[in-house]
Amino acid sequence: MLEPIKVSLESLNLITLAPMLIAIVGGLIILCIDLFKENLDKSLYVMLTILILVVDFGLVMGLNANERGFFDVMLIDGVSIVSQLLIVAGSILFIPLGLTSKRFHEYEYPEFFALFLFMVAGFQFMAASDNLILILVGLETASLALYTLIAMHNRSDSYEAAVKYFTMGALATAFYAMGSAVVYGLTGSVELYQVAQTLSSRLNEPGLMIAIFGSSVLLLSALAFKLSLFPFHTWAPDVYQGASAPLAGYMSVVPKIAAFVVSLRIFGMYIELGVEWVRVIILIIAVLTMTLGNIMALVQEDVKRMLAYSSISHAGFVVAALALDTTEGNTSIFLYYALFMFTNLGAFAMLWISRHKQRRFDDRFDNPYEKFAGLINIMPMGAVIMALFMLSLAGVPPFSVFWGKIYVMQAAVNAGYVWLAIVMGLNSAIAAYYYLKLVVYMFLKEPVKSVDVVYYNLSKPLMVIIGFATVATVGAIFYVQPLISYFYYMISASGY
Amino acid sequence: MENLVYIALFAPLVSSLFAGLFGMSPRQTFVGIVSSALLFVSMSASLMLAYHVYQTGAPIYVTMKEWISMGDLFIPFGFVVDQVSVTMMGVVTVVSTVVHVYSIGYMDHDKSFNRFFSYLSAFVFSMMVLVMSDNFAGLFIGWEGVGVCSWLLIGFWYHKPDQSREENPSISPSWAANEAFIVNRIADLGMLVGIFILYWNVGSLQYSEVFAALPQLSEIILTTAALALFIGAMGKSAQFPLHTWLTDAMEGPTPVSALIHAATMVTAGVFLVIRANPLFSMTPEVSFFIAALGTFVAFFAASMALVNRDLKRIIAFSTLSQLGYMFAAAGLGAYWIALFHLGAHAFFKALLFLGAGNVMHAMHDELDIFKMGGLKKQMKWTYIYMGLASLALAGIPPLAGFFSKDAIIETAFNEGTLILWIMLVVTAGMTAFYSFRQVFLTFHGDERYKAFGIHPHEMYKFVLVALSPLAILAAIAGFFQGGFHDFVTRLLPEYQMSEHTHHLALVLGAIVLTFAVGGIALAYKKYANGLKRDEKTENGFLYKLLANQYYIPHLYEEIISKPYAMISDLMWKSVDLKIVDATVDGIAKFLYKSGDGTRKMQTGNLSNYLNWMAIGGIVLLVIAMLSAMLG
Amino acid sequence: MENILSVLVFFPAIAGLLGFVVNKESARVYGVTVAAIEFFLSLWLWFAFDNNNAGMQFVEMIPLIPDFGVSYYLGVDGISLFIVIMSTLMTLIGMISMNIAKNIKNMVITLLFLEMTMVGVFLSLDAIIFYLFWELSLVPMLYIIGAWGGPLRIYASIKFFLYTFMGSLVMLVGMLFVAYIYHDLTGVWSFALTDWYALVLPVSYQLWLFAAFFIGFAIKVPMFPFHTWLPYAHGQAPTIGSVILAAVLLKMGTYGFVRFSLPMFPDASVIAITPIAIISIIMIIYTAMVAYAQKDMKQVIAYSSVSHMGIIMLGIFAMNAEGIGGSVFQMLSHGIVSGALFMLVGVIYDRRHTKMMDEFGGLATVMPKYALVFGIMLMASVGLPLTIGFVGEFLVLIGFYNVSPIMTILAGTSIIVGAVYMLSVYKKSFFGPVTNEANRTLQDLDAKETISLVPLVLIVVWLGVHPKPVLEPIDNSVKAMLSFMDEKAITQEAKEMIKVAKSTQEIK
Amino acid sequence: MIGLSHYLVVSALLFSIGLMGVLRRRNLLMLFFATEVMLNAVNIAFAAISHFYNDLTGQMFAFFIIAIAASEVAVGLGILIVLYKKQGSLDLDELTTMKG
Repeated sequence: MLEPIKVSLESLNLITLAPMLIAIVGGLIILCIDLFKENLDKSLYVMLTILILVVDFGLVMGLNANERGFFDVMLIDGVSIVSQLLIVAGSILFIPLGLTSKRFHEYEYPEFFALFLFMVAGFQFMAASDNLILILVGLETASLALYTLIAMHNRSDSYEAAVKYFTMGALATAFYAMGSAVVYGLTGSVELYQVAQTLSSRLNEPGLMIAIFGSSVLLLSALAFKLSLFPFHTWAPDVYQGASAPLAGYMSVVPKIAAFVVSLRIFGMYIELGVEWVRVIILIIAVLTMTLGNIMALVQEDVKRMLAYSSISHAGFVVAALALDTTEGNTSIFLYYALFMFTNLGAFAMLWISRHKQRRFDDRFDNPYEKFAGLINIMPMGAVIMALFMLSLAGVPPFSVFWGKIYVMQAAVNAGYVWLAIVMGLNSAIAAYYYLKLVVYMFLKEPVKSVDVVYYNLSKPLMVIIGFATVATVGAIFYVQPLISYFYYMISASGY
Repeated sequence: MENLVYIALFAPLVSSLFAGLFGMSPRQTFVGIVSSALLFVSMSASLMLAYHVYQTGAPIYVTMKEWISMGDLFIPFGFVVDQVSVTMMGVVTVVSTVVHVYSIGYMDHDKSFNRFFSYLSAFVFSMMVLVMSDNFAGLFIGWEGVGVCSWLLIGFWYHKPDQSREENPSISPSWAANEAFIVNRIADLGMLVGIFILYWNVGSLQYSEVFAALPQLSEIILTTAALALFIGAMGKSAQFPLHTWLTDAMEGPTPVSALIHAATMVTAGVFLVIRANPLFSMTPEVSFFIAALGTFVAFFAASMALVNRDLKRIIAFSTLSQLGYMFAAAGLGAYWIALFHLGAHAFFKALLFLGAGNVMHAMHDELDIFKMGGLKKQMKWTYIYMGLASLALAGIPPLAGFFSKDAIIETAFNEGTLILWIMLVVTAGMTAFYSFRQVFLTFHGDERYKAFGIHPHEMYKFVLVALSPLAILAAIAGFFQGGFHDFVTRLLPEYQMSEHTHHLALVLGAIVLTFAVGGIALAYKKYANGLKRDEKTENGFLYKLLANQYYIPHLYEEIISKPYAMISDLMWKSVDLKIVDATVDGIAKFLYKSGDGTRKMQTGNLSNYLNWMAIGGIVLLVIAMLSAMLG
Repeated sequence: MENILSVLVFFPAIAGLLGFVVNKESARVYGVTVAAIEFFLSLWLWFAFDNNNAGMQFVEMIPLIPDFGVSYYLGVDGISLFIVIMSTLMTLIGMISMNIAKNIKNMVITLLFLEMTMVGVFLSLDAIIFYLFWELSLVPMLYIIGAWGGPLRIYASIKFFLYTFMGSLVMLVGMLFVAYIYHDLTGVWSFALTDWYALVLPVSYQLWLFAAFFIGFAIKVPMFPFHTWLPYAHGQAPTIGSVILAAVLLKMGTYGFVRFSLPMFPDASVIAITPIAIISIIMIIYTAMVAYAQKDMKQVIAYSSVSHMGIIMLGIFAMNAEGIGGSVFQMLSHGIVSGALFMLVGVIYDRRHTKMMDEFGGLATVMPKYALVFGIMLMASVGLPLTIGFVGEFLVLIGFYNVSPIMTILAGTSIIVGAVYMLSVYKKSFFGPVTNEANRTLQDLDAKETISLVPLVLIVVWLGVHPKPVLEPIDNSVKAMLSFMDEKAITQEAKEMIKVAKSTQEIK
Repeated sequence: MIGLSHYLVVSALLFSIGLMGVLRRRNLLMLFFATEVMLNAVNIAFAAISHFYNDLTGQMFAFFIIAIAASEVAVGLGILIVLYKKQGSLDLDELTTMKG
């Protein structure tokens, strides 16, 4: 005879759920509005979304660290707060890019915004839990939404991209599920903190290593897919190319932050437990990723594809920091992405404003290098700004990404991985080539044809976003200090 | 007195700058006059200083300002006027004043008249710095300064095109200039090294301190230092094997040859040895080497002069050989005699050159003495001057050359170095022969120039007048030997002939004289009445060997110039471009290629992507298995 | 005016920003004016500079990223003072002499930003700030070469950028490692040079770090065999680009050695003397020969720069005041002279649109003024006494003689081989008859060129005759540095090798 | 007696079969089924393990996976349908416009 389950609301500590709930509710509201009144203008939805996200942001700010809630599946520690802030901030930066001067199919549907909000909620769940189930749920919510958003761009390319992403995503999910199954089998729990305890006790049981390694490998494959690490990166270039420019930029930052939090929790745990093997594997993958990403980016003819590969190699960069498993290392992950976010979104936004309905330069690509040839003569400001973003990505001081880079390298050096720092350095040198290639095209070449309307798609809101990104990129040196100290505090507070 | 020093030193500089102002404007006679006047001022100042030093016997030290001071190195612009430097100053200013005046006449048709005076005075200034400086660095300033001026002046007619060695042994003025500069640079390196050695062992470059510190230095340091410095001297004084540039330097205008390549600059090497006599007298081996080399050069140069047909080159060779004499004397420790011969030689050699200049002027720059002859009718004064100078050069008493040269030869005997003595004596004979061969071929015999439609005419009066001081000095300088000896030996080490030599003095003198007269007689017999060319000898090996300067210029070209150019080209085309640069680009290309290779994994086909993913997972799993198995 | 240094650094940058507003036609005047003001500011710095103080002066320190030890930290001492002045001077002269038709406004703005980076590099005392300016300086130069350069300009500019960028990233790792050690020992993050000087590192660390910094600096200098970017850069760059590149950018490398490598790693530096001396000698002789083989006037001067940088490198590792001071002075003299020479090549290039020497000949007849100035610069470049070129070269050689006579003699051949290629250039292009008809009608230096060249001639003579005002501050700072290195050195041989001048005065 | 290991072996086999399917299949629809197979393999494992530990978490996880699988199929099929409309086939060898 089962007695009814009684749960007091206090013990649920719903405040920890509030941010995601806001996002989800917001999504639903948007849908409802659409039910009541047809074809409202996208600007309304954009603004609503921003409002909701701002509230979300505020709520996350309001959270205080190291709490658990909702049957202890929610984990609000420094990492989750920092990452949620970044996620929401990134989303806030992204969504106004919908307000282009030209109509774009997807932004006409309120579903787009609803899905977007659900996706944000999903990412937040990923970031705010150490329960393998909830992580999976969040991951799937986000991914499924994301697939749809990509597909909504309504070009044969975007369908192809969606399908590729979706299929591989499904496989990754399977890996993840299997991985967590093994973990569960090993420890009888899916709560990472309990997993950690049990594993630490069983670590030296004979014959268990295979299982431990196996679990780590399966989970690694799944997350490596999300983080687009070699050899699970193959989707990234195609998907970025297929997706609309802003969405590609978004994908190169926000989902990765969420995925990094998860990997931080999982592999951090493994390394903490002293499974050096995982660290080694991750380091190898990191080096391979950054190097291959770079040398493949070298030979691209399309700027967007090049940026896709470059963000692969950036991910490799950061994964290396993750493998260090020092507080500096973990801080650098978030610092890097915080700084990378502005520049990268800015760069993709620049592609976005030069988006044409039909391909005027190349039948395969939207943004071949030729398109930007001689931009300095056509659109000086645009050229300068794009050049700033490129230099920043190349790691030229004092632009934002440089600070991320040296912080990562410093972390590597401090952890005693000088060789890693040197590899990173050389990689940035290689990377400089393809970023420079664009600068060269924009500044040193003559326009290929009368490209009067490269900035076809420009509009006030986009200007604001790009301007903001520019300022953030150039003025990084002035806000790096607060970022570092805040991140460092939060992360060391949550024990990573 | 200080002011006199400054006047003597800077008057030429002022003159140079003044002339420089008009450097690019067309010929103005007053430029020449003004600079000659300034040179005259400098000369008078120098002579006054000479008198003062002669009176008091006390050297004058002037430190103008600090030049370089770094670490423990301290180099001032300091000048000393003592017996040696004042002698040099006298010689330099006298000759250069004459040459300046002479040039007004000689260069009157040249459109770069003003520029010429600017260079000439600049040279005099550098020469004054060279002789007056009281430290090695200052000496080096002058040393390089005269080098540059000689570069400018040899290459004065830079517009002349290059010719083959056959037409013109010194390819072109500009070529000769560069050769002179570069050869001198080689020697300067030696000199620098000498300076470095002294600095690091003494801690200063002031003559006084250096010479004071010499006794504490080890044998080896002294020897290397002396040797290094002498290498420097060899360059400037064109000693074998660095002698080729001097004859080529004859490409410059004749006054230049007279001033720079006869009277002053080329004697700088001798001056250095005399200056640094404390060092050289402490290093007998080096000194003897100097003496031997000097003697050899004296003979070697004279031999080349025997067959040469070029008026100026003959004189150049004789200069070379006389420098040899000076080094012989200096090397044997008779520094004051060397200095004496330096002075005397300056006078008569300058006179000789300027006379040759007159001839050139008359013959429209024709230099081949085979095309001259019988000029004494048209050019009486020039004939007298050159005859006088040649007599002096040949060492016929009572002319200057006799005393100075005789003293040197005597020294060689006195030192018991008989071989040197014999060679010097023979050389004396050869000297006499070639100088008079030249005189006779130029002024006596049939007037071969008519064949070339040349109408020679005597030089301007004022020029001839200007030459007179040199003539007088060349004639009478010898009588001051005694006084000069007393004067300079206050500073330079005393050198006296031994009793034994003293007794033989007359005999020795007689021997030398016989050779000299013999040489003249031979020359007279062969050339006095017309040129009788003798094919057999001229095609003889020896004749050819001498005529081609022992093929040394060709040799240098073959083993130095050409290989250097070739290697340089190789370095550039093969090493720099093909190896060093290619490696860099190679790395870049490799990266790019590997990019092209790896992008192939992006087939775009979904199932390949899935395979990659699965393979990745499986491989990781396998690695996991293995590593777990292995521990 | 305590923050004169910040003014010096940022005045050009701000002026550059405002420059966007200035109208095209007036851009050049604007540039000249700004550069002139900047130059006079730097002169003012010189007058305000205290010659007897061997330490850092006008120091400014503002923490930027305390948690990471990065701070905005400027200072000037005898070593950097004149390099700064030289940079501002050459920028000014370059601006005046510049004749570029194509969007001159961009050029002016670029130059102003470049000037900021150059001054910044020489003034910053914080490694990260130094690195910041060091890297930033590449960007404007990339643009200058790439936008106004010759046919191969893009290849040349990218090569220049990537090559230097690669090297400096390795250097960056070195810097981070030093910071790490510093943090390890003191528990504080700091990139301030003055803090780093205090570090006494074990020799093995010193060697590795020295190597890391070496790669960064050596590529910039450029030392053999990393020099191949230079001929391309010079060959393709417009005159103004070559002038700045040769005069200032190359000096960053040698300056880096003096500022970082020597005081931070004295023992490693002493160990490195022989290898570096060998490389330098290769640079001197080998590149001199390559220069002799060139057909293109500009390439000759480009290679000659490498050869002269060899002299500078040699002096830096002489480990005595004569050598190091000589090198610093030689940096200035090479800056002035090579800058002037590149301008002179520019002059003839503007007239004939070729730099091939066989196109010329007999120019001395047609353009006497030009020939005169060229001759003076030539003599300065081959190190004629009483020109600026001699002082440095003489000091360097005399300094290094104390280390190794043989190597000094080998290096001394530079006075010969240098004369060989320089004189052959002069003979080929200026002497002989005027063969090429196109040269008959060339007009001599015009007003603009004269105005820009005459000051350099004056400086060449002035500093050749009276280098004291420049040598004195250099001398003090170098002596102080040497005594500091000597105290800091841990190995015996280092202590023996580093020669403290007897006349060293304590840092106030 | 059938123990935990047997279940696990079965699930492993199923998983591999699914993986094979993913690798070999050329038709997208089939490919989805293959992924479903893999997920269900995992479900077996979870159910078995949760029974072994007799703790409900595993089964809960299994339920979630089922839900997720369902939604995946929903979304996936949606995308497939539009794709099919666009290019009239589900053969993934034709999805190769973006590469390199």
